[in-house]
Amino acid sequence: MAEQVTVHRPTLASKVGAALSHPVVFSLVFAFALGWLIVYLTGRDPGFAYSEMLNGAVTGSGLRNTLGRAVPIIGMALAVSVAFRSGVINLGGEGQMVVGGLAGALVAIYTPGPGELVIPLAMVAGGVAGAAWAMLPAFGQTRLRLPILITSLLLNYVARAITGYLVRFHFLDDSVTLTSTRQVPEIARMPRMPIFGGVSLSLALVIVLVAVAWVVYGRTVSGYETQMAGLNGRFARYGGIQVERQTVGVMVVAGTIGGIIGTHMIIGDAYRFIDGELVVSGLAWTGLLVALLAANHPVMILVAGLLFSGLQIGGLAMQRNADVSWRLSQVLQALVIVAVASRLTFGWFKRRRTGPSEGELEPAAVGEV
Amino acid sequence: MTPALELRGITKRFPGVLANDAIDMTVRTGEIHAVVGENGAGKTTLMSILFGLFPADAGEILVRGEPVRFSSALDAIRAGLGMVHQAFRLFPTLTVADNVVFREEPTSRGLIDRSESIRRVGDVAERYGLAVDPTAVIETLPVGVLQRVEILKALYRDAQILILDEPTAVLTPQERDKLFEVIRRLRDTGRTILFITHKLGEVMSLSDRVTVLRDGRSVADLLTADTDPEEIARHMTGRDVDLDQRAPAHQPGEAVLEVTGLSATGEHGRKAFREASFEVRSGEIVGIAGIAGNGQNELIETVAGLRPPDEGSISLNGADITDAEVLTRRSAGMAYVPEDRHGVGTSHRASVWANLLVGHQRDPAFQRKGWFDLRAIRDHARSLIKTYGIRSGPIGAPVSTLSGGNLQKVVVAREMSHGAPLLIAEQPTRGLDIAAIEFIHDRLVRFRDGGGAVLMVSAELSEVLALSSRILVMFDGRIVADLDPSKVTEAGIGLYMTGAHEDGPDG
Amino acid sequence: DSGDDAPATTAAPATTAAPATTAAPTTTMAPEDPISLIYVSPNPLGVNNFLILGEVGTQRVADRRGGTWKTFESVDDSTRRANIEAAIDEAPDIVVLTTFTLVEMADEYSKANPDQKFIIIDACPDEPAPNLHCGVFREHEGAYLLGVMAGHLSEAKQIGSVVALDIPFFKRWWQSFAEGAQSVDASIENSAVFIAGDNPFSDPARAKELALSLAAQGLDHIFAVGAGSNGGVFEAAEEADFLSYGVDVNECPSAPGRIVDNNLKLVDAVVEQLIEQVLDGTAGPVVSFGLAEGGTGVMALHPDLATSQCVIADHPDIIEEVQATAEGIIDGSIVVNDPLFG
Amino acid sequence: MFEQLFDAALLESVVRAMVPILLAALGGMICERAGVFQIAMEGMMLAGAFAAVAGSYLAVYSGLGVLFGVAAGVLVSLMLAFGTVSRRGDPIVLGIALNLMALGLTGFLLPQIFGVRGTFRHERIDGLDRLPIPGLSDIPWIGPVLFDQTILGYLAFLLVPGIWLILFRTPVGLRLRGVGERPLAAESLGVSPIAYKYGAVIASGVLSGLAGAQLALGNLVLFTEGMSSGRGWVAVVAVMLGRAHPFAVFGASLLFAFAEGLGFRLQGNGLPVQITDALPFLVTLIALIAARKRFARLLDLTTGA
Ligand SMILES: Nc1ncnc2c1ncn2[C@@H]1O[C@H](COP(=O)(O)OP(=O)(O)OP(=O)(O)O)[C@@H](O)[C@H]1O
Ligand SMILES: Nc1ncnc2c1ncn2[C@@H]1O[C@H](COP(=O)(O)OP(=O)(O)OP(=O)(O)O)[C@@H](O)[C@H]1O
Ligand SMILES: [Mg+2]
Ligand SMILES: [Mg+2]
Repeated sequence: MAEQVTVHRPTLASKVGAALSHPVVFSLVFAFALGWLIVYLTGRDPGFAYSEMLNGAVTGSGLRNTLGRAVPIIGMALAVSVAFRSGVINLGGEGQMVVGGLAGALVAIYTPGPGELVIPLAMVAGGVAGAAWAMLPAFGQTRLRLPILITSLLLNYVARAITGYLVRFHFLDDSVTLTSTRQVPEIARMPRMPIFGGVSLSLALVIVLVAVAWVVYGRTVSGYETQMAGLNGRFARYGGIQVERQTVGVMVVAGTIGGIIGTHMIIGDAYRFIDGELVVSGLAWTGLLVALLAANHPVMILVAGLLFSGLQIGGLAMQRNADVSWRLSQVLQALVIVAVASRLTFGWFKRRRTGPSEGELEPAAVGEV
Repeated sequence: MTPALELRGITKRFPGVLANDAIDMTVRTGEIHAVVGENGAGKTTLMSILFGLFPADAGEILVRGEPVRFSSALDAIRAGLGMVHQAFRLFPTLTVADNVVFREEPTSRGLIDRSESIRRVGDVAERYGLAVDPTAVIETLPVGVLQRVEILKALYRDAQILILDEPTAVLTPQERDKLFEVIRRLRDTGRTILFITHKLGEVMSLSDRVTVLRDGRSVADLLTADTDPEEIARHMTGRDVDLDQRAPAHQPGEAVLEVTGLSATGEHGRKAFREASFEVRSGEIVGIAGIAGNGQNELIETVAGLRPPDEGSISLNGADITDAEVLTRRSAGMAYVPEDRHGVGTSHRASVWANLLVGHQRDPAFQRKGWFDLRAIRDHARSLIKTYGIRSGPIGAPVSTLSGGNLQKVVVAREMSHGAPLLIAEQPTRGLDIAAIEFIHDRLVRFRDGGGAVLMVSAELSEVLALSSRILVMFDGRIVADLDPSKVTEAGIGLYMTGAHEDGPDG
Repeated sequence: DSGDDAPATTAAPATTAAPATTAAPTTTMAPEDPISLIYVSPNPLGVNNFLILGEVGTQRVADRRGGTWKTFESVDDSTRRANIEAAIDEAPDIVVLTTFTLVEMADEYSKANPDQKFIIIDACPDEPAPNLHCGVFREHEGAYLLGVMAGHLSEAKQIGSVVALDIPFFKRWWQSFAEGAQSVDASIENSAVFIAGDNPFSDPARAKELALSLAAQGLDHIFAVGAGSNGGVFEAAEEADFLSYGVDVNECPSAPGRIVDNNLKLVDAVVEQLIEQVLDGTAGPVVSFGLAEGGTGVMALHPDLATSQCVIADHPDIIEEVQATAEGIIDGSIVVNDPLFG
Repeated sequence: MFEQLFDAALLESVVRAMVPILLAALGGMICERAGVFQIAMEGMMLAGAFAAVAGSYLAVYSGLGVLFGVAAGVLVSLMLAFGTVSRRGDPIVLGIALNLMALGLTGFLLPQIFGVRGTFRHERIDGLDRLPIPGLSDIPWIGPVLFDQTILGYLAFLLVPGIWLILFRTPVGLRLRGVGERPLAAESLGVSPIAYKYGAVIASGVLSGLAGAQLALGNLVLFTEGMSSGRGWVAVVAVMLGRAHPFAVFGASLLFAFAEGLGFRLQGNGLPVQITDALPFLVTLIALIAARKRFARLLDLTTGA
């Protein structure tokens, strides 16, 4: 992937330089170059490792899996970005996903009726539950002045405990050896689309969500108002934007998306709610990183989400075939974000000698409009 | 005799701006040397270089004939320089003593010797007649005292050359006079003072010599005794300037804003202001004068809907808006230019158009059922930029790329463009240069003459006097006077501002 | 502790024919084509002896028969799917899946890919497809024997278990352990605590704290049912002076004098045997391995006991009791309840 | 019931759980005082734990392990300092990314260096010995709890008043607090905010590295992937809850560790693991609500206002 930028461009060095001067492009090149070095130092062939990674991510069942895993990643990234864009640091995506996932699972399992009815109902239930869970930290901030950053994080653990308890003591399927609910009946499972060997319909759903977000941010009053609140709360208040209500609002939206994604993970992927499964996957955190890389831009989230999903699925292939641990993909993801956040660019290296001049940098934005 | 300070060919380039362009300047020992120039002329930049806060791209500095190279403020301090910054540089939660001794702390066995630092600070304060309590915490002190603390900091370090960047911008006339006394006393002890100001009157009354900067260049070096304000202004702007003040027109109409018995609570749970009652009629400018921290800001915030009132009522054009939300107030006809244009009036990282829209994002002209009419919004932004002569790049660029003056124009343009009958303007010209001030004053007057009502808060008494139809003075959270500008002087207002007239308000 | 010294292959408990050795005569049926095997684990192998042994068994067959083997380590649900699908893409002779975590996918993918042969170890769907073969264990039998030891050795008459997860499956360890102890002395009290958290199978820190808190309550025999977390229990045993029990392999050398015995689970042997049977076309749908089949066991009955560093080696009288109990279980005169199915 | 729950062993377990949290939290607190929002302690601690085990294994000497742990913590802290201080990057973004990087890199290096996966235990790894103070450690209850610590345990306790003294009574402390409060003011008096911020972040790298060393060589003698398991985040909460005051941060760390220890104990008494697991976080939430009076500065920091 890194090479594409530099090698496949048959154009002048200046064009390469221009591409490199884009911070995200540079950060990708930077991360993959460091990754190359790491693999090289461990005595493996980095070129082979990367080509296995690429192959594993985009060929055969790899492509379907990349697209499949992109669904929750993009979804959770969108949920996070909705909050970040309006200045709400919501680290509670995991909890919102878990709570929504259980609610959606229960509805899907216990509601009789045709799939056309049960599936949307489960999604709604998941969304509502996620939203309700997200409102706790939201009100904690607006009413009690407790930072969402910290309460939403702490509530992740609580969400996991509550759902675990409910499954263990109330909805346990004792025919299996896991702490798990019953299976979602065939009829209530998310259908698959006949593309790339069967990709969950949820992919279409997240694409729609992305499009909605894009339109809302670009063309609506609400989109404008949330972004103003995110950029400068005092300014927003002065402009008649009710920042407190906004905070609750975006948390509700974020929680809803989180809950829907949690539900998708059950009715479209695992088919049962297994205690802890949604947490160990780390999807909420991957989503967070994707949102950061995409600077909270919906369309960029789509791209970055596919990239990170491909990195993860390709990382497995790399481990399978090139004997390089999938942990390397984790390192690459982190490196990209570190480089972007540190605003490393090609230009920075060139200007290094003179040093950054005073006032060169505005504080970095969590979400730039 | 070697000059205290010599600058030769100082050049400083910021991305896109040549802030200082080969500036030469000589400051003689024991003189008060004024530095003047429009906004962005490069005064602060020059002083910052002189004080080691950032390096010059070219040029050299000589202190008492010795070439010096400062890589940090510390070097400058060690060379005997002291600087009082335009925006105070104090630690709000620390005591006066801690602020003063910072980095030069007296210690015993590695620990800060508190009683010793209090004693030393008290000593210095006494020696130069700067009345300050060393144990007071900064955030509890009024601005006038803060200024003294800043000067104390320099004197504690035994500064021989003192740089003051716009020290009078926030002072009452009384405080200003006290400051001038201190400055003269310091000169008499052989110290050298560099003094930046926009107020030509101060230049004339205080300085011995004046350097004028324009567009990063030093364009004149004059003996104060040999010049006059018109000449200085001509050097500053490169053209003739009419410094005469405009006489206010006087044909007030209906009451637009009525405030009765209003009180509200401030940051630390204290009453910020009490029982404020006044009205603003169409066709008049009501000026509010007062030392910062006497409740003006909170009063305005309450009227603007950013702070909940404890009691009292506010009505706009006869409609009660006491508890109305900001947008309701705005659509009812209130416009508001806030004091803090960087933190409140604009959003640095948002685009120019987004900044020009705020407060009216829900106006039918710009949206239908929540969907923006982007064309209308852009056209509106472009027309404001044109009408108000805002120098900016594309309207999608972040507003942080604009200069301070243009930023203020963005705020003023936005607030005046919706035909609101009431304009609240807080410190509308603070820190702006003569041309920008002129522009904004002209706008305010035109607005008033068109039947608008203006409520203006300004620390600039000359501005209040020049523009207001009536002047309210606030002291300690109360409106203590309602004055006719044609019958009072700056000094007279100043007395009310310091509470000297506590028992005899005539309003 | 990579399992290469796992006792299972060298010999099995004297009571039965060792499965590995029965399957061993490969020389007689050397295959024409080199075989290919892919082993998919649901979690990183880490120090999870169970998962490692599965790999060892797979590797051993491939080496012996001449062929290739690969291990695909998964991390979570969707990577499990990705790995199984990648394995199917490669169309090896057999895809070997382990643990109950993968049982549903085994069912799903075996039905969707009737031409691909699968093995699932540790659990079995209700109606396995003809191309899916299950190997399951009767872990409760070994745990029961450990309980018998604890029943004799415990002075406090309080025993307990530190268990990875609060799931029904692990009752086969901690409940059967208690049952064995109570068969010796009905007054013995039992408690079980669970590691849970993000890393139940490799969180020695939590395991250690839990074990210490049990010890503080007076327990003197603690069964470590936490795979990679067990190290924490053993460290606690050294600090707080109690005796412990390990799982899957002989863990005694990691804390000599502190570990009484282990509930051996001879996964490598079972995997090996099943693979051979599938390759030869002799495998049934479900094969259950317990004491009788040599799929589970304890070091007390193992030929390597003398060098095992297990505490039980110093108690020949108890070993006799255990031997008798084991024989009773094998011949059916002693019935150990399976906690999973009532 | 009460006697079953509260005994010296519980207190020992509480102190054991507290020491790493406290060490990391003290570092976070120094950063907070210097105006750097620090949420990378989780990664620093993990890197520290890994390096500590590596060092101790190499030299068969715990001293080198501690040194390695510190070095690893400092390495991560330098990346954070560069990003946030020199490049003015978002500390939240960088913190989260660095945490992930530490997780990925230690997980990657573990099999590369030691040829094992998941957990590395080896008799060559020299653990930190407990150093009972003669006499004092024999005092019932308090003795084994307080006076039978590893060197890092004692250090953690001593650092609480030590850092208090430095912060509030020495020139360095005054300057650090000044830098955190008004960097421009500090700079104009010749105190470099960049230097102090770097110093604070590096100090927290040292302390988090020590926390990792204590975790991997003191509390246990092994390394497991992700073994910091949320302790760094707990330290972040402790800094907030303790409003960046050494004694209050100590109290917050103690509270959390106590709830955790009690949770383990309650499980032994029959409470479901799901409830006992959530206990420390619930207790922390309740404490936050109780101490909510003013998180204003923090709110400003975290809401982009
Ligand atoms: N840190 C900075 N980064 C970029 N440009 C700067 C910076 N500081 C000042 N400038 C630019 O340098 C020029 C001179 O600014 P300076 O602040 O010195 O003006 P000034 O004379 O002090 O103005 P004022 O009267 O408003 O205080 C301006 O054009 C300004 O935009
Ligand atoms: N960090 C910065 N990066 C880029 N430009 C800056 C920065 N800080 C200030 N400037 C520019 O410097 C100029 C002057 O800045 P400054 O804040 O001194 O405004 P000003 O014009 O002096 O108004 P005021 O004194 O009222 O704040 C403006 O053009 C502003 O855009
Ligand atoms: Mg200036
Ligand atoms: Mg200025």
